[in-house]
Amino acid sequence: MSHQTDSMLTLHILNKAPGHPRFTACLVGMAEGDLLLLTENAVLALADDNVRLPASTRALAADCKARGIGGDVPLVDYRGMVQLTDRFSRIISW
Amino acid sequence: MSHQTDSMLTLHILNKAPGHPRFTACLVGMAEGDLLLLTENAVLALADDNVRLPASTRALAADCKARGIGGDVPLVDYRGMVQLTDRFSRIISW
Amino acid sequence: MPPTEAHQAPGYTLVITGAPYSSQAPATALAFCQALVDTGHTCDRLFLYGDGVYLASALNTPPSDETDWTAEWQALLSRHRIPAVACIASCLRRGLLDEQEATRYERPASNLASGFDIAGLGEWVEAQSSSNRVIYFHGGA
Amino acid sequence: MPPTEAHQAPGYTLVITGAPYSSQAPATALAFCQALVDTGHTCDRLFLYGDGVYLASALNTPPSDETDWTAEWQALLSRHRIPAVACIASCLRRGLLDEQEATRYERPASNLASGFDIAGLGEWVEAQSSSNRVIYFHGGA
Amino acid sequence: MDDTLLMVIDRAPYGDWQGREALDMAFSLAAFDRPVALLFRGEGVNWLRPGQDGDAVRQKTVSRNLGAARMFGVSELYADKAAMARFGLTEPTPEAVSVTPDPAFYRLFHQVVQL
Amino acid sequence: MDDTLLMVIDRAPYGDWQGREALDMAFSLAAFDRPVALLFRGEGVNWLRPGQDGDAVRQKTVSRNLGAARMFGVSELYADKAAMARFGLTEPTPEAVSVTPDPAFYRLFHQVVQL
Repeated sequence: MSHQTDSMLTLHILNKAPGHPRFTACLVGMAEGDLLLLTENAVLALADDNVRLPASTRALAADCKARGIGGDVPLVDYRGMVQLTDRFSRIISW
Repeated sequence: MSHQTDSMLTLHILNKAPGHPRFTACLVGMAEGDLLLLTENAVLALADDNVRLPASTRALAADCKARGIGGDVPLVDYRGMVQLTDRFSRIISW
Repeated sequence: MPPTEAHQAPGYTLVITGAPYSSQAPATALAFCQALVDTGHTCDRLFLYGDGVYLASALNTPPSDETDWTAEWQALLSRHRIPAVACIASCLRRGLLDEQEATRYERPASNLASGFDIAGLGEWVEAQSSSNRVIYFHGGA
Repeated sequence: MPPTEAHQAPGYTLVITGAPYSSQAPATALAFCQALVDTGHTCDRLFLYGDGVYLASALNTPPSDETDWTAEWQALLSRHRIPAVACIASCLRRGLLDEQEATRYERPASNLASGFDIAGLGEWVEAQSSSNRVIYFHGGA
Repeated sequence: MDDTLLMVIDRAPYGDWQGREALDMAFSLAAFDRPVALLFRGEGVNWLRPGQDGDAVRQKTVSRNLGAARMFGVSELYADKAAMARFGLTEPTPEAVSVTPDPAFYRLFHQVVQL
Repeated sequence: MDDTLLMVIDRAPYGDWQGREALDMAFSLAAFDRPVALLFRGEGVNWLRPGQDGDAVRQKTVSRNLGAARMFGVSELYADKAAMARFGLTEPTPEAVSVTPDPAFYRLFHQVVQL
């Protein structure tokens, strides 16, 4: 794996439940090519009829497993999360 | 002043900002004759174009003053809040 | 506005579930409690639950130009002999210990402010029947 | 999945702003930090801010069948010699004191857990230039 | 309206401790033989989702606590019907009765408490 | 994109301490001569409302702190245009430049931090 970073692209780490105002603010703040990582209560968005997630969404496996959430986005473990933070030099925690 | 209580009517004390999920849940949970008391960040609803408040709304004066909020609902001070909690035997804090 | 006349006892139980400096709950409850006693009402007890137990820390040291909510509550509780109880389960998780719990769990210190006691949820259950009103002051988040 | 190769130092600064038992922030940060070191990365420092400072209380006493996040963090910090700093302004307001601050403010005890130091925001400012990544773990509310 | 206290849980599990601490309150009431009911509303309906495994985030699995609710004397469990549908929890759960949390529902209870 | 860190405040003042503590971070950066900007977004725009009086709730008036921002070296203040309109803050404030917090805006900054 190379260590090239996508200098303008942003990793958005979102841990808020879908009803939280910051959830929407995060989706609105995403640019094309950005990646969304759902953690903690944000993974409930995968089961929420009210939410439309961008194509480039990932979810933290442990948080999905705890909550019994399946869904059809790629899951990452904590090492995978480290890889993502390696790849993106711009990271916003919402 | 009499101490009669409106036994089925409810005083709803709401302290959440208008974007909080519980703000809407409170409005939906109100029956006719119930009274809404806005406290803390909930008084921002008085300045929020997105919010329609019921006619029977009061707001805590100190919280309005702190935030520079005017608005056209009757204000109550903390003694007025005590009076309201006297009058209603059913009280829900949201 | 004339002062509200008092009910006869039983009076009010106030429950605070929001922390100072993370929420306005202890501040709003303080002003409400002051208004209660100013109008001749009785505050039967203060009950701290969840993050509300942080109010009972003897170590809270806000800047000198900010309100010290713990000290303000201690003064009001003492002035009007209001019992204040912090829920033991909430306290243990959040690091609020009296001397007895500190000894029992072999912790290096205790930090419960004077005027507050640690007890179980039974105190809150008791309030359901013994107080005329139970009013909750939650965090805002 | 192969382990992520490590950058050369400088490494990561982790910032926790959510409290244990009110948020998942210390837990997620712990698992992330473990994954960092497992993949050969360096965690330059842990910085606790706002409600995050509650993690550093030596008095947190969760039930024996629940995870003790303070103890878990202490073990990880010690195992990998990671410095951990709690912001002094956040600490004072929230009743987290080391011996020096307890003496200075004439408080009856100190409660800062070993492995954590109290320092100013300068530590966080420093991280902006000395660490390659600064990752925030917030509360959920 | 009887003497029952309704405890409302509207926060999702695992992200914070509010739901657990609300449950502790409900169990305490029940332990003292006071009538108590639980309502899962909004994001709180995710307490009822099957297949939870709290070990994954090093917490206790909350649905297990819930299973014990009746044993502890919590007689009635309710779930917000619209929220259940929103979160894909369409099956009737064995634990909870689906309701609409409107004024008429709240008025069935002597007191309504949420943390 | 320069080296500037954007600190975002999206919580209303007085209800909690998050905005204050975000401001402290911004002032610290400025004290060390690091470039820093502030964005008030969503309910956070209420920080910019005229006529505040924190004494009423026994807190410091936050708008005063804000007035000192430039003096402390916080060079740029931005306000979410749509949120300003939503909360009736239509006048241009002397303190802040109205912007739309979209991806193009965030990309003007080296780092974006919110508490």
